[in-house]
Amino acid sequence: MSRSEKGPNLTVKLSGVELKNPIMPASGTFGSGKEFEEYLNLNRLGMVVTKGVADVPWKGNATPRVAETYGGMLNSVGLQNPGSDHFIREDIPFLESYDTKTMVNIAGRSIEEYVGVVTALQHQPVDFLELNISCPNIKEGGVAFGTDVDMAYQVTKKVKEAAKQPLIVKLSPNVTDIVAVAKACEAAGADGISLINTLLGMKMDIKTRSPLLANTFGGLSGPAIKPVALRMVYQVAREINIPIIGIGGISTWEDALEFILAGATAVQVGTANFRNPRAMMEIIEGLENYLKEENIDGIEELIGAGHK
Amino acid sequence: MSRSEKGPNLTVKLSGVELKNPIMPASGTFGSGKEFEEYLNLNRLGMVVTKGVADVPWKGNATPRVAETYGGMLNSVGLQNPGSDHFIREDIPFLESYDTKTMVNIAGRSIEEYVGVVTALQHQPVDFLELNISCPNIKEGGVAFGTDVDMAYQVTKKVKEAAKQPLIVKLSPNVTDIVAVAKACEAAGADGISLINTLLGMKMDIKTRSPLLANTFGGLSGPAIKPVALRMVYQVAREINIPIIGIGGISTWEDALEFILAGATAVQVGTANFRNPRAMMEIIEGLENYLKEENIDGIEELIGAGHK
Amino acid sequence: MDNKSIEKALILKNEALTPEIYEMVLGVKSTSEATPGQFINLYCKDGSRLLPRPLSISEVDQKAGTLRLIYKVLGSGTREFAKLQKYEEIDYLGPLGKGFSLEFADEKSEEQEILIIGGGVGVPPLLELAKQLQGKKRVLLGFEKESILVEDFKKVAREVAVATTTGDEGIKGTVMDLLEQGEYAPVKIYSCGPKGMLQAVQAWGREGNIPMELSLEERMACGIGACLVCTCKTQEGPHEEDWNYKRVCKDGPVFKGEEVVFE
Amino acid sequence: MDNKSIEKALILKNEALTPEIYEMVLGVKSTSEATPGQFINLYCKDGSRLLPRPLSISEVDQKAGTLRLIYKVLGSGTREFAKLQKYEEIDYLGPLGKGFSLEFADEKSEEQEILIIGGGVGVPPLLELAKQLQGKKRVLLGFEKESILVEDFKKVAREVAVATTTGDEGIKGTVMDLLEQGEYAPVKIYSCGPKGMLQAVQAWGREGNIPMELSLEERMACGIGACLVCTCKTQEGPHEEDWNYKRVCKDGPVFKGEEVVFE
Ligand SMILES: Cc1cc2nc3c(=O)[nH]c(=O)nc-3n(C[C@H](O)[C@H](O)[C@H](O)COP(=O)(O)OP(=O)(O)OC[C@H]3O[C@@H](n4cnc5c(N)ncnc54)[C@H](O)[C@@H]3O)c2cc1C
Ligand SMILES: Cc1cc2nc3c(=O)[nH]c(=O)nc-3n(C[C@H](O)[C@H](O)[C@H](O)COP(=O)(O)OP(=O)(O)OC[C@H]3O[C@@H](n4cnc5c(N)ncnc54)[C@H](O)[C@@H]3O)c2cc1C
Ligand SMILES: Cc1cc2nc3c(=O)[nH]c(=O)nc-3n(C[C@H](O)[C@H](O)[C@H](O)COP(=O)(O)O)c2cc1C
Ligand SMILES: Cc1cc2nc3c(=O)[nH]c(=O)nc-3n(C[C@H](O)[C@H](O)[C@H](O)COP(=O)(O)O)c2cc1C
Ligand code: FES
Ligand code: FES
Repeated sequence: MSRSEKGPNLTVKLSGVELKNPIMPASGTFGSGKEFEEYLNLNRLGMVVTKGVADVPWKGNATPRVAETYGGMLNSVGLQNPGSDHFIREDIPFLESYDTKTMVNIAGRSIEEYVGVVTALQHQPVDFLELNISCPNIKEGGVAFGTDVDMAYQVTKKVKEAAKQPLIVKLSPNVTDIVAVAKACEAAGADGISLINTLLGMKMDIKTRSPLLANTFGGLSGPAIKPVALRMVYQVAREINIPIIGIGGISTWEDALEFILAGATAVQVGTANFRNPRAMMEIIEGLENYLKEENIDGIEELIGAGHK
Repeated sequence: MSRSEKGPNLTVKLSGVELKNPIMPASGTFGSGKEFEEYLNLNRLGMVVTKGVADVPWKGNATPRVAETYGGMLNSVGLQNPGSDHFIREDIPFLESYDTKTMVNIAGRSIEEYVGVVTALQHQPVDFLELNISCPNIKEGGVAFGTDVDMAYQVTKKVKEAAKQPLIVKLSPNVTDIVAVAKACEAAGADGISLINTLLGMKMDIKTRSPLLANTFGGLSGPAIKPVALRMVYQVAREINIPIIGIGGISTWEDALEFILAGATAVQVGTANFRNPRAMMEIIEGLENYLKEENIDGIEELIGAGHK
Repeated sequence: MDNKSIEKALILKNEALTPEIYEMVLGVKSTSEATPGQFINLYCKDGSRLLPRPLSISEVDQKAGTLRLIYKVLGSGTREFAKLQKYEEIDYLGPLGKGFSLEFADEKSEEQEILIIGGGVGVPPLLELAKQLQGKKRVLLGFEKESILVEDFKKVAREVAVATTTGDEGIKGTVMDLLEQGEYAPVKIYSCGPKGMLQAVQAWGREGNIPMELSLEERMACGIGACLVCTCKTQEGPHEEDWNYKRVCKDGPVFKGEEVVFE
Repeated sequence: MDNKSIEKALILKNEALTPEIYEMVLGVKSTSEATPGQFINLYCKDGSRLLPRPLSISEVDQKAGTLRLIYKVLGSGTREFAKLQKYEEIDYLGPLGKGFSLEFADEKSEEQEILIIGGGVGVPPLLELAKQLQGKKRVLLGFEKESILVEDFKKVAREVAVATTTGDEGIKGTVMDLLEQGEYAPVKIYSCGPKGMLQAVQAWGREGNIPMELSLEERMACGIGACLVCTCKTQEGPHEEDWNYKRVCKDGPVFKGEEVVFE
């Protein structure tokens, strides 16, 4: 059967693993998928990416944890999660009931904590690990690893040694030189890079004349940040040889296509899920139509095609 | 006459100079004011900030130089300007015809070029200099100075030596540690800091499958970036003792107030001028009403009042 | 089922009740799932405002296929809603969340006293509750200056008492003043309103060991339980450390009064 | 004067001429300043789209106080415009820019031949020009498939010839084919259309040493000359290095054909 008979081919290969399509949720915006079961068929997604999982339960920050901004939003959840034991007990069986790849987002405050989670997941039916060294909402660790080239190298190396699954490192955009951080992770053995986590931002409540978020600062996400995310994907794609997962403000299939043209092998959809729980379905269908109309055999042809 | 009889008091003191109010245009969005004469009374502004001026004429980048993004825009003008001689001949006499303070934005590719412009302006009727070490749209110099602590220190120090007017240094947000850069400028003798210039971004044209801007990358401005700008003003305000001019996405009086609460002594309005040429008038009137309704004697009371 | 999605509602009414509070009636695809205390996510048309606005369902008319919302104009989104015209369409998602339980009503007699206590824009969701509940319903409503929905409550409750901070309507004071002044011995308390009020109600109810259901409010993003921004603290065990976060949007907005920890 | 500002226009008509091209008639405060070749900035209602959309004034009706726009649905903003209903209001700024000069017409006789050459959505601004110009006006219009405004031009011009790429209307080809096929000896050429077309027209006109006015298009932000994003290259002297950037929004959109440098 030729490709054209099969319909538009959205499959992509990410670090050796074939995905049905390049569309997946961004960590922390989709839980482990349970809450979206009513809205979309998880089997249609390229992958499910879970919320951040730490070695022990984290309670996260005080509320308010969210503020709307122009074309975006701030969150300061602070990686609230019930810990890896609970995750393995509750979420993995749920995800196993679907025919979809899974990527577990790993949270930690120290190399030991990251390694702890990864070790706990060694023999679990998980396809990818996504190392979050970029959460702006926790004081220790997290973003500190993602904004320092040496620390990014160290943590990636150590975690990679413990990891049984391909390791994607998720980077912070709050840096002067994103290419340097990405190269350090590649050198340390990362199997892929995801770009970007949230930009650090804040909002003042003019009624109370104080910061609106209990945590003062929060992570900016949504369409507002798309141009920054796209630029970083484009810059990094020129300099590394491992695949990139593009993230940041993707809400439509056109947005997803922009990231793919800039060099992303796959993309994650975050904030858009809050505005429309079916957003990812519409993106997948939009890309299918695009390939059909433009007579393109497979979406892989377009990865990085926008470089000049 | 008491303050309350005079009506709401919007005056602020910036590096020893009293401004009628804290509202001024952001460099590069207002020319030297000529194009806005039909739309607003330049005498009502706290100050006029000119477009970037270099020592010799710069032709800027190829078109397209602009792309709209969600809640923002990208520009890659590249500091097109007719040079300091032309500026002194044409723009200064125009600005002198108004009863308003003036700040000249200084562009350069090397310390020598910056010093050249500042020297040429030494005996001109100019109230402030704004050193732009943060333009993302030129290859040499510019943003390189703004993203390196040592270079920021060096250029500020050298330019300050040549400057006869108070020197405000305008910083780039594309850095890991904005506080470190601001502190370096303060240590080098800056009289104030303006925050922020544009975030580096890009857009793909999915029709042509290539970057939309001729220059590939551009500077992101507009409401989309406000949370990042506000966060940087808040962070820097805690750490330096010279005044801050807040910039980034300010479109309404509420936006301006957020920056003032975060610690800005004055604010600049950029992209909003493109959507509404009278935006600054509306912001000034909005702040006046606010002071009246809240029974606040003077706006200076609110500077930094949002810190907790 | 994986086909729930954003639906289009037809605005059948959108009028000011007071200068700040509006009533909106929506013709919707289906009302069959809506229970008292649930909310819907209403979407702004202006794309610069990304997040849906959660608004409680104040009344459900199964026959007409309509939902009634009562909302206060607070910020940019509700300001946009207030400008919408009759017969315009608007996107919504829902009903969402866990509403009030009516259970005890089935078990107990009509003569059991039930207290329904509402404050401000916490009053609307209590109306559908009051309609569906059995029992001797006494309703205490507190407002800043102008009351809303008092006549509607009178149709379905034994007693409706009003307090306003300004004294413009009812007694001058708060619902707590009404509560102290009346001689109530309820078998259950239902309440929705500002945090301070809920906290006071909780204290009062605790003293009398009365079962309570409190409807909370928190800033939300997804509204469906996925993002964890809307948490509230709950006591999960006897020790102080046994607290946990629950999601107001999914585990609530209605919680057992015993478990809510106010901060 | 410092009180020019964004005005509200009343949409009196907004209808499709072809599946992609719409006609909008705006009732405006004042039409007295509008000259052929100028444009207005039209604002999107959805705040996620910040920048105004520049659209040429296709016709001015001084008596009715209306401006006629003809626009193609291209992206998100024009898609929003196409959905607007009659009697809705829309914000605009203008008229803006420097239009066509009618000067020579005052000096020369009615029998001088003038060529007006338009392509695609570059055709609309030429209509008001054709109405106001004196002279023996010949109009050459090129389209992809479907023509627009041909009947309107016929009312005011001596001759109207059409070319379409598909051959669906007029000759199959471009305006350049019309130009080569006809035996024109114009004293002046006015043109507006895609860059490639303008460039070809310029070459043709240069050969015959014919004065030209070309209306350019460039992506804009402010539309009033302040931001310098909309530059075009112009030749300012005899040497190749003597080029400069001018602002399409303020120094144009209409430029002398001699000075424009296409890249
Ligand atoms: C479960 C639930 C039910 C509610 N029911 C009602 C109701 O029936 N009637 C009513 O008038 N109000 C109700 N509210 C409050 C209502 O959601 C807010 O007043 C509204 O979202 C404000 O939106 P805005 O755009 O006008 O304000 P803005 O300040 O412009 O909103 C900015 C963001 O903050 C959020 N936000 C602001 N204030 C609040 C608030 N007090 N609570 C939650 N989110 C807020 C908005 O949703 C939006 O995401 C309810 C809230 C919740 C959580
Ligand atoms: C002086 C002038 C006069 C014009 N007159 C007409 C006219 O009479 N009829 C007509 O159909 N079109 C005209 N155009 C083109 C029209 O402005 C664009 O088609 C329109 O802005 C596209 O907006 P959009 O939101 O649909 O596209 P989007 O691609 O969503 O717009 C995104 C941004 O790019 C800009 N943009 C996109 N395409 C163009 C373009 N081709 N030219 C300029 N800006 C663009 C938009 O203004 C906006 O800022 C004119 C352009 C200029 C500069
Ligand atoms: C509410 C919320 C929670 C998030 N939690 C996580 C997380 O646990 N781990 C992580 O790596 N990123 C987290 N992120 C970041 C997103 O995965 C994503 O990188 C970011 O939101 C940008 O994408 P978007 O603009 O599509 O939302 C979170 C984002 C949001 C909005
Ligand atoms: C078209 C354009 C041109 C600009 N030119 C300059 C410039 O010459 N010098 C400078 O320091 N900043 C320049 N900027 C940056 C602005 O002054 C301002 O820092 C930035 O746009 C953020 O503010 P805003 O969001 O209010 O626009 C320019 C911005 C734009 C949009
Ligand atoms: S709003 Fe997302 S979990 Fe409640
Ligand atoms: S669009 Fe700003 S100068 Fe032309």
